[in-house]
Amino acid sequence: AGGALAAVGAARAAGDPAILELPDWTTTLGEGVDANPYGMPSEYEAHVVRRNVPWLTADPVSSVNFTPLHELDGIITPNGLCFERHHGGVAQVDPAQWRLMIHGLVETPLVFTLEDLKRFPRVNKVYFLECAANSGMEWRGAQLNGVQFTHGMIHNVMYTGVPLRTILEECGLKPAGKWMLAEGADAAAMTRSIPIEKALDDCMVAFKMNGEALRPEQGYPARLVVPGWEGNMWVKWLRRLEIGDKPWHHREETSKYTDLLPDGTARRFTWEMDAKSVITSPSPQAPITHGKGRTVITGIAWSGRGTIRRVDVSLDGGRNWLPARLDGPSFDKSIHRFYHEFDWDGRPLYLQSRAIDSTGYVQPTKDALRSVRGVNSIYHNNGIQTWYVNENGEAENVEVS
Amino acid sequence: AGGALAAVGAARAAGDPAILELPDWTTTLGEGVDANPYGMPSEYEAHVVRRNVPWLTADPVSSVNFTPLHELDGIITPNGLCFERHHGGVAQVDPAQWRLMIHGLVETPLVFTLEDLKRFPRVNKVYFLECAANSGMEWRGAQLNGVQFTHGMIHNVMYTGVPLRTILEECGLKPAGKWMLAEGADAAAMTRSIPIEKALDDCMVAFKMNGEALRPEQGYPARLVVPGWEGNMWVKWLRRLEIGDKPWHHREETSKYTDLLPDGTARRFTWEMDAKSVITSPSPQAPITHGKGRTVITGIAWSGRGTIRRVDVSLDGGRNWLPARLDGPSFDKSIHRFYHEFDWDGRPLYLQSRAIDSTGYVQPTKDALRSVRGVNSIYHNNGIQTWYVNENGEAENVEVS
Amino acid sequence: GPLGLGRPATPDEIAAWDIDVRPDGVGLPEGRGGVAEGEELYSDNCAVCHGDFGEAVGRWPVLAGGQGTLTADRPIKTIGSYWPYLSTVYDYVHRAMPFGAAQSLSHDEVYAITAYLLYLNDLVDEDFVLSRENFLSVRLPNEPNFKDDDRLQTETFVFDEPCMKDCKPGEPTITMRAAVLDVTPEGDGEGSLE
Amino acid sequence: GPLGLGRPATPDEIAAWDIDVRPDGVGLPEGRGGVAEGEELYSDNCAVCHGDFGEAVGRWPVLAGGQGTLTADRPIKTIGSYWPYLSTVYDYVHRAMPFGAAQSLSHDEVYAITAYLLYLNDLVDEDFVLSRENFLSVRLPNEPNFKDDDRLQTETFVFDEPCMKDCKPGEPTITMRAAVLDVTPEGDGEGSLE
Ligand code: HEC
Ligand code: HEC
Ligand SMILES: [Ca+2]
Ligand SMILES: [Ca+2]
Ligand SMILES: [Ca+2]
Ligand SMILES: [Ca+2]
Ligand SMILES: [Ca+2]
Ligand SMILES: [Ca+2]
Ligand SMILES: [Co+2]
Ligand SMILES: [Co+2]
Repeated sequence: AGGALAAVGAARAAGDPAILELPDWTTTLGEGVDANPYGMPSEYEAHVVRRNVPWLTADPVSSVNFTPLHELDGIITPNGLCFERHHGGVAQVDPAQWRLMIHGLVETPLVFTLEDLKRFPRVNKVYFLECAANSGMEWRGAQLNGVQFTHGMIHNVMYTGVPLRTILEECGLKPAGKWMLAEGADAAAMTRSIPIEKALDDCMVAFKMNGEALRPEQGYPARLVVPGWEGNMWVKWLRRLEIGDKPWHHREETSKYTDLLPDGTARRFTWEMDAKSVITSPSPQAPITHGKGRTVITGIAWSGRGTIRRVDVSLDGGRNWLPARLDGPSFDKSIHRFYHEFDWDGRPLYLQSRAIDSTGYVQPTKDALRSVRGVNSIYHNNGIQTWYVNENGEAENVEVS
Repeated sequence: AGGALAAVGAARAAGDPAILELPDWTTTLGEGVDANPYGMPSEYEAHVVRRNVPWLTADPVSSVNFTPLHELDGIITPNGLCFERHHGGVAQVDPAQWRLMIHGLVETPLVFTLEDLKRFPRVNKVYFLECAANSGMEWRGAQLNGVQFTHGMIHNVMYTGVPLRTILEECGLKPAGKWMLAEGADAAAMTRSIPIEKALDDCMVAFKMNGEALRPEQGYPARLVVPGWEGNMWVKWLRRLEIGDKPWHHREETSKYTDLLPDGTARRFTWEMDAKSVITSPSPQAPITHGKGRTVITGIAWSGRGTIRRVDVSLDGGRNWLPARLDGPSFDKSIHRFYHEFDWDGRPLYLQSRAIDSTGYVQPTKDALRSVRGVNSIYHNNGIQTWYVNENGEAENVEVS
Repeated sequence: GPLGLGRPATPDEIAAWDIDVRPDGVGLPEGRGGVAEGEELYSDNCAVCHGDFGEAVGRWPVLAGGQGTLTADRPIKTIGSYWPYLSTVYDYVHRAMPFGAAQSLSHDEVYAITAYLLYLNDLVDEDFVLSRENFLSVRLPNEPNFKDDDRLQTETFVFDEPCMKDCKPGEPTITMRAAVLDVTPEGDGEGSLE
Repeated sequence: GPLGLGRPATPDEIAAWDIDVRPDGVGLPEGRGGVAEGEELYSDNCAVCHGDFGEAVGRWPVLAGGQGTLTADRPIKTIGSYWPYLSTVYDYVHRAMPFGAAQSLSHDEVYAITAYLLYLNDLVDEDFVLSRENFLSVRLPNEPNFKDDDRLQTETFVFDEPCMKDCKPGEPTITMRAAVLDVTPEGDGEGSLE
């Protein structure tokens, strides 16, 4: 409207109505400091939400939604956008009724309240949590058209909690204790077996995420943190830890979270998340809208085995690669942010990224993975992703030769 | 109820009803993944909110609210809890209508859209933002009974944005350009003068905080980041940067944000935030409720001049000091988290903390500050805070001899 | 403990929460139940989702059948075709099923339903009765086909020096595209409830 | 620029946003207004908050008076008593006042109100007319009393080695307590709207 007006009459000022006409927010007062005791994003960001894929599961109560990676930057996932995965819905636990029991092969089985937990020494660590099924829909080829859906079962959070080792030492571990069963208080009573070495190495019982209390979707009031290992093991709404001499082979480590190979055998206890990366923008949900010229490619990379040493980017479907620019803190078993800036000539792009971690592990192609694992292992698909960007800047999930 | 029941009859199981009776959240399903596209804290955390002090200002539209530091841990402030300070309410800016103009002593005055801004190379940095008036109500002595109110005008966020230097270089700085005026698009059209050295050193134009878009209260869609310097300079809803040869001496750097001394003179351009620390728990809003025994003291420390080298804690009002344990990432001009764990014998505590930054600056006592500045300078009160904790664990804001 | 935190768990408290069952039978409670009782319980509590014969209703999980499909194009992974241990059935049905009424079944009921699930998978006869005593005598057929993680031993190509220039011949050609499938939920800015 | 981003600002665009005014007069627009017009405008647009004589209504800011109070126990900081530059008055009134209708006043109106604020502070006579031309002839009395930040030069005690043991004699004694004042908002878990 302003533009049309501005064209009328030679005496009118020349320029952009967004500058020439003062907007309401400059001339009239906004809301005061009592309006939003707990703040929320701008109404213009209403599209930045977790989304689910209804056809994936029988019921949203045992299902997953996805982090909108294409809208995020940096390495921290804000709490409201951390993807959700649960098997019996979100437990709404009353913190006053929360208890943690530790028993089994310990000197003294103990019960802790939340207040007890907060009397232990605390540590603060940033870790990614990736569902082992992340990218699981892509084994047979490009399927979901958006990085939120292909890669959005990951988040990266700064946790405050207690080293599990300290808590276990409070009970006194018996030498025969080689495994730990972690159990949730939710309607799935989620369980996973964890080797005692990992429990004593870097696991935590966390009660805060990004500074504030854990969110209900992430296990309020306390969850297990199992750095670098598949998200299902990070038991939420934690109620119990049993120390034993053998693994439990429970449903989530037999029926699920085992990786079926083409010969009919299956791998179990595939805990570590392999090095992986993906370009988050441009991507199908974040096309290039500015045409030719200066263009920013950005993405994330992570490894369950350490830090990210390098990320390479290809614009031509893997023919040629350039090291990307890593920016932001590099933490162990945390998401790393990478960028590649270039002048786009408007020709189609076949975008790929490839992570190399601190152990030297190089993110493989999807075909390389398929050559060993076939297409039915569901979990641990860390293959290189391709986005095709056409002349208009529209991006699509594809596979290329 | 469970407790009473459990007492009836000898055959009843012995123990805590919170364990012996299965809660609803274990036996029935919770909400599914489609219930909360943007997640919120647990209903049990409803008290963890920003709060304002109605008597402080004439109107909540030009006022401040405070971060609930006593409920937070780690170093990241979640976006919903970052304190608000604005002078004309929260501008609700339409990002499609947002423009950034850079003019004055530049080769080419330029206008950028938000999309243009996102085509520059980005960096990710964690910085604290402290209002220069933080603790300003405490100059004459202990006044507000809660760390949220005495110290809550601070937050610590990971920003994604563009180095200001890169943007200015796009316009071409003229050699005569020594100062920069930053101006907001809000109803206060907030302005501050910033020396060009700082603008070219580490300032950023940020568009994301903790991974997601800036919040409206923090300047959506873009704000200035002025690391280590007083929060008022971090102009929100940024619309304009003018390069000039002299400072502007605008209202927020003359009437406000100057520091009146006892002799009637006033300091101006007191930009840097001095090293400071405070114990966040225990504190008046976070008493010790567990009685004697193992106790965790935690707090935050920060400096506008670098990192925090050490924090000392005193339990006896400054007679004896012990170095606290620093934990979590140590970033330049960022909040640092410290802990002190000890066995409380139940006797009254006079808790203090003292920060020492990487320049060797030692946080002074309030009396030391008053000896130079008197009690009327409003801003830059970084004196050592005392919490008195009585035998019941209740804490109070006091001053001690 | 060294910090004096927490308090000892009482035996009754441990009993209340220590519900897990292991392949070697540790954790199995006293109890028994047969295929016939199991069929009744299953049809009342489970069939609505999992189907009368464990074949599943709609997209709920399939519990029976699928034997011999693990190398097929679309494997069907069930208790009979895939699960290595019967203890997992007992443990999981008790802790998580029926969906919406977790931990509501008695020990005898879980034994009976487990027996019936064996029957649906052609692993026992209709007069079979399962109990703590005979539990370890039942082995699931796919048990031998699980092996521990060997990714780093078998997929060693991930440690090769990566190629940086002219790594493939010719121009890239698209071999598959997600847009053709068209199974992606469409965002409308109104939340994820499409 | 080197990256080819953004586009040149037009002169009209710069004019539309370049509203700032400096102590040396740079940025002052053409215009004029006197105390008499200023009084009328002030009483219509400003007095409801700032009081008929700049003395303020309730807790809104005081704009006049306070001369000689800067060394008092409770200084009153106004344009007349504290502000160093008149340009700040012009700049701020135009950009931010009246509260709720920012940037609604014409140049002449801002000159007139600024003249009236000088008058309220006893700095000009009632027949004074302010304009771009005579603007720099008005100096505010407190201008000489501002100095640049000298904290690190004058407060050097902050670099002393901190005492760690037996730093003060005797037991701590409370000299002031916040609970006595009782001015802290009380949380009720229902948000901050108390
Ligand atoms: C209202 C629907 C519903 C009912 C009723 C129900 N289930 Fe389930 N069942 C599910 C869902 C959903 C899952 C998957 C849960 C998850 O995501 O972990 C499941 C999973 C299972 C599994 C694991 C399947 C696998 O492949 O890992 C078994 C075994 C099972 N159910 C048995 C039962 C039994 C026995 C009953 C009755 C006592 C029962 N279910 C009742 C919905 C139901
Ligand atoms: C509805 C109330 C209201 C009205 C009407 C109003 N003001 Fe204000 N004025 C305020 C508030 C509130 C502030 C402080 C704003 C802030 O927090 O930055 C203020 C600040 C000021 C200041 C700066 C005071 C200082 O000490 O820094 C001046 C000068 C001023 N107003 C002048 C005016 C003039 C001139 C008008 C009329 C053209 C006017 N005001 C109308 C509320 C009002
Ligand atoms: Ca057990
Ligand atoms: Ca029946
Ligand atoms: Ca469609
Ligand atoms: Ca100007
Ligand atoms: Ca009138
Ligand atoms: Ca009171
Ligand atoms: Co795995
Ligand atoms: Co200052």
